[in-house]
Amino acid sequence: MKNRHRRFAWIAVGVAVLSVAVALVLKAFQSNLVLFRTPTEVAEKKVPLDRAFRLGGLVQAGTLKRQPDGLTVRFEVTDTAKAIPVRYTGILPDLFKEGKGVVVQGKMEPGGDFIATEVLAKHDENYMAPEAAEALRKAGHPVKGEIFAGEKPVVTQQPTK
Amino acid sequence: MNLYRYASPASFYPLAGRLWPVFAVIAALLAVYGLYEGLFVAPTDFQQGEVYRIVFIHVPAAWMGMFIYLVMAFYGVLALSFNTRLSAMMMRALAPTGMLFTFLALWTGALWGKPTWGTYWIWDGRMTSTLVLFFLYVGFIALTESIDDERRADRAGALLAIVGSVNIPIIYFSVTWWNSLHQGLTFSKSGGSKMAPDMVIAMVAMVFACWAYSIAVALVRARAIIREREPAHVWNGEAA
Amino acid sequence: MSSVSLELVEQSELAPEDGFWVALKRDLAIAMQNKGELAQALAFMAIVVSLFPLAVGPEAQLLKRIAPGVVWVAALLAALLTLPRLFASDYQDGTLEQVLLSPYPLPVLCAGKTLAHWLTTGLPLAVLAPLFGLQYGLNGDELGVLVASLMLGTPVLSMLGAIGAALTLGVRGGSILMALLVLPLFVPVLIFGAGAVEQALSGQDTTANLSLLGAVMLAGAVLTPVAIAAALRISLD
Amino acid sequence: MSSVSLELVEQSELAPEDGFWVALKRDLAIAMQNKGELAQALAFMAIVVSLFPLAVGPEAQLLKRIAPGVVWVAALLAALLTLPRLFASDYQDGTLEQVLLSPYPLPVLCAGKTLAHWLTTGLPLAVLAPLFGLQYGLNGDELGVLVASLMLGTPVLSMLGAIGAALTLGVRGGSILMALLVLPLFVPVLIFGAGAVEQALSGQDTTANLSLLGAVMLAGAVLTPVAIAAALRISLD
Amino acid sequence: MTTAVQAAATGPLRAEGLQVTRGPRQLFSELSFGIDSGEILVLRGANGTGKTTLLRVVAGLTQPDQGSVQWCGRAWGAKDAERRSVCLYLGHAHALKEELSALQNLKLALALDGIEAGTEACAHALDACGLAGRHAVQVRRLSQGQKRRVGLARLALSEKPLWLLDEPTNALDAEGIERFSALILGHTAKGGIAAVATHLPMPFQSARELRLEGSA
Amino acid sequence: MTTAVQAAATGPLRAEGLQVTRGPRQLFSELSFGIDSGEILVLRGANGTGKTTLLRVVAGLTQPDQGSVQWCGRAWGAKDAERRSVCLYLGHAHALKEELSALQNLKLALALDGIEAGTEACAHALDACGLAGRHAVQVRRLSQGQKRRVGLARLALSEKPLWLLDEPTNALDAEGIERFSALILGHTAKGGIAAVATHLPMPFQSARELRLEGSA
Ligand code: HEM
Ligand SMILES: Nc1ncnc2c1ncn2[C@@H]1O[C@H](COP(=O)(O)OP(=O)(O)OP(=O)(O)O)[C@@H](O)[C@H]1O
Ligand SMILES: Nc1ncnc2c1ncn2[C@@H]1O[C@H](COP(=O)(O)OP(=O)(O)OP(=O)(O)O)[C@@H](O)[C@H]1O
Ligand SMILES: [Mg+2]
Ligand SMILES: [Mg+2]
Repeated sequence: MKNRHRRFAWIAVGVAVLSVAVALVLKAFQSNLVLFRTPTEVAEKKVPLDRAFRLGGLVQAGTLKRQPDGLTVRFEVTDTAKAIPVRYTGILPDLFKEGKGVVVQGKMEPGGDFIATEVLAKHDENYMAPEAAEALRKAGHPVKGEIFAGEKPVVTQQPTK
Repeated sequence: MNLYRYASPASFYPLAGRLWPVFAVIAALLAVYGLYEGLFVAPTDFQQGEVYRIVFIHVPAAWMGMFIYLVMAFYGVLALSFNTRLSAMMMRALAPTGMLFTFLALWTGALWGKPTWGTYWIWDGRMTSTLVLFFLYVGFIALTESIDDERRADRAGALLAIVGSVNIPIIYFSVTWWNSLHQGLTFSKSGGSKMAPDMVIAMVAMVFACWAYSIAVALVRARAIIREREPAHVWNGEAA
Repeated sequence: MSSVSLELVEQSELAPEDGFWVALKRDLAIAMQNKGELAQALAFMAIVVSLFPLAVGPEAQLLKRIAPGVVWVAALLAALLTLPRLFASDYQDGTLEQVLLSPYPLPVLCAGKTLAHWLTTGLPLAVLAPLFGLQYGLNGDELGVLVASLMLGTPVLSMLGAIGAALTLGVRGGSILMALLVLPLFVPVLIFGAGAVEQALSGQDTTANLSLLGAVMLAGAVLTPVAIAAALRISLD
Repeated sequence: MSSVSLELVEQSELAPEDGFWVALKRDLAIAMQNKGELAQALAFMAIVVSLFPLAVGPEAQLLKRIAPGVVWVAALLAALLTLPRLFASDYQDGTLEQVLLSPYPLPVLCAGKTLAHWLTTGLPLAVLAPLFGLQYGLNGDELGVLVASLMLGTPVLSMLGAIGAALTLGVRGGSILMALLVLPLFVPVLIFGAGAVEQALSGQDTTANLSLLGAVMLAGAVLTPVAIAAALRISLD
Repeated sequence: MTTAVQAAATGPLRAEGLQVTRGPRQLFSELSFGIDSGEILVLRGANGTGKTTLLRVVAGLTQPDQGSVQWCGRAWGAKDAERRSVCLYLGHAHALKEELSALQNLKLALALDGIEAGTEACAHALDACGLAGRHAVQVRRLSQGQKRRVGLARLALSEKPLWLLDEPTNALDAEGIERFSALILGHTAKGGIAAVATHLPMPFQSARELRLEGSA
Repeated sequence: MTTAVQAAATGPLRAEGLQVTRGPRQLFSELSFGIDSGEILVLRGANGTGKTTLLRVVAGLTQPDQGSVQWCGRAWGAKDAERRSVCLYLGHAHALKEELSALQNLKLALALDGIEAGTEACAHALDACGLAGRHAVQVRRLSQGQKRRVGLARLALSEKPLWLLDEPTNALDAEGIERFSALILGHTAKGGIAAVATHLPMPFQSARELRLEGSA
């Protein structure tokens, strides 16, 4: 009997410890465990501005500009709340488009520009024929856009004509 | 019919001998159909264009890589708790196939990543945990091959499979837990499929092709293992 | 001498938890016998940490940048190097059989042994980590996070490593096979641990990584002893 | 069966050099028995090399910058981890005594054993190093220099390591003590080896470092067998 | 494959229908025996017939293919706590830490068995087993027979009722064998049980023998 | 500390004035003996008197404080090549690779001794030593006595004139001891020499005994 009580006590301790572990995991997922940072975080200076990091968001529609040298591009990365101007020299991935997801790696310049050393396109989980996408759009159901951790889904903004 | 009968290598051996060609044929037919559907019939994707067609190999391979590990862990539990010989043999018969599929997922993923994302590799949650899965397969095979007492090898492998299976939910949920470069879930329980139906057909065909292939290969390997370990059963089985 | 009772168990006064202390004291006593043992894990870490500036070059910024990674990889390798001694010598001289036949529950004994391993390897590393960090130019807070991450993370290395060490007992090439089995499992610890330090370096909030480490450690403390015990039983059969 | 001669030595037909092949074949046979052994050193290296990007972060430039250091440190650790098996198992099962009592000269036997160790660890690493280098973005020429430096340097690791392994036989915590003894000796190899690759990365001439490595290797090949033999005799007395 | 003497199937320790296969070889099958309180069972048989294996099966270190080992009527499971507080197994390996002294080793071994033995008692037992003046020497330095004698000292202080001894008199000199004899007779006199695997003549008459006869 | 029987100081093997100290303890001093061609010397003495140590001194594995070992009149140096081609030492450890088979082990051991023995000859020797049908089994799986028997097979194929055997019949069954007896008598019949340390009765009459009497 005594032994059974003791075993029960130990199992209780084990379960208690495991639940603390679960609580810690939940707590961790509420904080910033991220592959990339959002423009809002950058704007609020929650990001180390003196060293390289990754910035993720959507390419702000209408901001993509090629420089005269033909290789350097400028665009803004936005999470619909804040936007950060980015400069990049190099070849862009095929999926890089205005209004689409992007992850850029690089450093903030003192001037406030983000100098990217690498640009990665981030696409979403929708797969359909182009005609279907067009039809959806025409029907007024824009294709759902990017989802960033810890945030509500962001709806892709329509390119302003 | 008593199903337990087939839990013994002696009766499993002939059964597997009859079943594997069936699965092999199913796998071949589905693969031909799935690839035809996927490569020629399914429409181009609105954002990725033609490269998206890697999905028809990548996703089935990734799923199989994860699923086979879970199946191995399941067989491992059986082997450890009920000391069943056959489940241990199945566990070991599955491992090389699982490793192959995981490798395929990594490889096709990397190939796919270059044109779409702009990089072959990046250490994000899903890719890292998939790589860990691959190393777990390597470790499983290395461990079971290094121990020459079959019984001990089986049991040690079973334990490793069970311990390693914590990695599977991490792979699966990594895209929702962390923000990652890898896309989110296209096929989820809540949201249904976010893929056009004519693409889904090809995908489903490929998934089942991979299933059938895995089963066929596992059966063949299990037979080889039985032949090696319990030659007496082979003879009895063939005679029966 | 009292007479031998054939119905020992019913009257047994052994508290199962005591096995923990017995195993812990036993392994510590053995470790103390070899006074160098504590120093060795430390010295190994010191050497690896000093090798990197040699191999990579002495650029201060670069060094600070790779410091978390180097210290953590070094801690991980120190654990790897010391893990074989957790069970291997017991296995060879036959004392492991005696451990399996002890009236104390095997998982409890395994927990004690694992703690002893951590006390003689992980703990000294964590305590003296600031010395290594200073070499790479880390400062106050950063060093604090380094120590905290090692304190939370190295026990996990001991616990997961013990499973690998137990599984590979008596297998030829065992130590490297163990490394192969165990390194993939160490990856999350490494990522969280080094991640926390890196966040500290760039002045960010480190709680996420540290609480993940803590969660893994607590879960490990509850679950791994059973796995270690199972692995030992398998290896000795 | 011929009659036993008491004056065996005078008539002995044994060529001392044959001992080299006897020891080499013996250790290779033992290694082959465990099919995984070759693969294991490689897999270990692969894992360590993959760990670093995890711990340091994924910046391509940074990775390329630390690539020589990481690959070389990984090679060094792979050597360290495999060295214990060079003599330890022979010591425990009593075959090392038989090696000492073999009519072949001990240094010759030691040379054979050391070569066997290199063939099963260093050589495969050097041959497959390009795969690791690619992960870090090294290109053609740089990979060539990496392979060359490993080809010249890893034998030295085996030779110096063998001395340490022999000296620490039967000492508790031997593997980590060995690491301590041997790591300082490895430092020059590491510096020359990683240095050569680094020079290649920055487009400089690598002959200086590579020829230093070659010199160390040749000197080692001549001198270390005697030292290893002496160390073994000391450990067995 | 069969047992020459089927020992009486009574007594607190009973093995029933044991079968063990090693590789292609069946070492024994349908092996049943019992040992009474106060009795010694001597296992005999040519090299490789399975004496060591049988002892390990009883101790629970090896799983038999079939059959069970029972204690006072209850079958022992693989991880049975009772089995572990009943069995004392001394195998070919000495189960000593080479770098510790005989005294330290003895204390650690007893602690693991759940016995709190003072330094006094341990030292006394070592003296009685012919290790006077060698308590503090590292076991590594002891001779083969002296190592065995540390095991004897452990037997002397043990409280476990079932001793499983694998060739315990190997490497012992005449005096050591006498000492062993006294220990085991004392144990059985108190109602203890012992199973001893050996090739050598044993220094006590009272024992029953179980002869394993292996297939070639 | 003294030797009861000072063996005749003649013959090809002669030890002169050997003294060995271990820790605070002098195991023996002024120990001199010789062994003739075709002779067996049995070393006896209580546990810990120095039998193993003496064999190792002769083999050159341990350095004596004083004294020398001579072969056909020449004193052997520590690394003497002649010593190594003369002495065959079998100690407590089996000197077998656990993960290799008996056959592989035998071949490797012989190769190290500089003897080229074909698979045929090795297999035959193993059969003769009672390991028929076990050639290919990993040594790890063999029983204690079977491991010893692999050592016997090595003796059978050895060409070295001086055998130094430490408790060679431990763990052997009756048939194994007979086999050993045949081997050693065959060896001495051809003019070989053997020194055997043991506590057990030896299966041959012809031997001279050297009794070591340690200080307590
Ligand atoms: C080396 C890089 C990659 C790795 C290791 C990888 C790994 C995986 C894994 C393990 C899964 C299965 C997870 C699950 O259960 O859903 C998966 C699913 C998937 N992957 Fe990848 N992947 C990689 C690259 C890519 C790329 C570049 C793309 C597309 C551009 C991609 C698209 C997909 C899709 C569409 C799925 C199915 C999603 C779903 O489950 O709904 N992957 N990947
Ligand atoms: N894989 C295998 N293949 C063939 N035989 C095996 C295998 N594994 C173990 N064996 C045999 O199992 C037996 C184990 O016997 P065990 O050690 O119990 O013998 P024993 O009676 O204690 O002998 P000894 O008197 O020599 O100590 C040996 O005969 C061994 O050869
Ligand atoms: N440091 C030391 N201090 C005290 N005694 C020591 C020390 N080192 C060795 N000895 C003693 O040296 C002796 C070694 O004896 P050896 O092994 O040669 O004995 P043996 O005659 O072979 O005995 P056995 O019959 O038990 O095999 C032992 O008595 C041992 O206690
Ligand atoms: Mg036995
Ligand atoms: Mg002795």
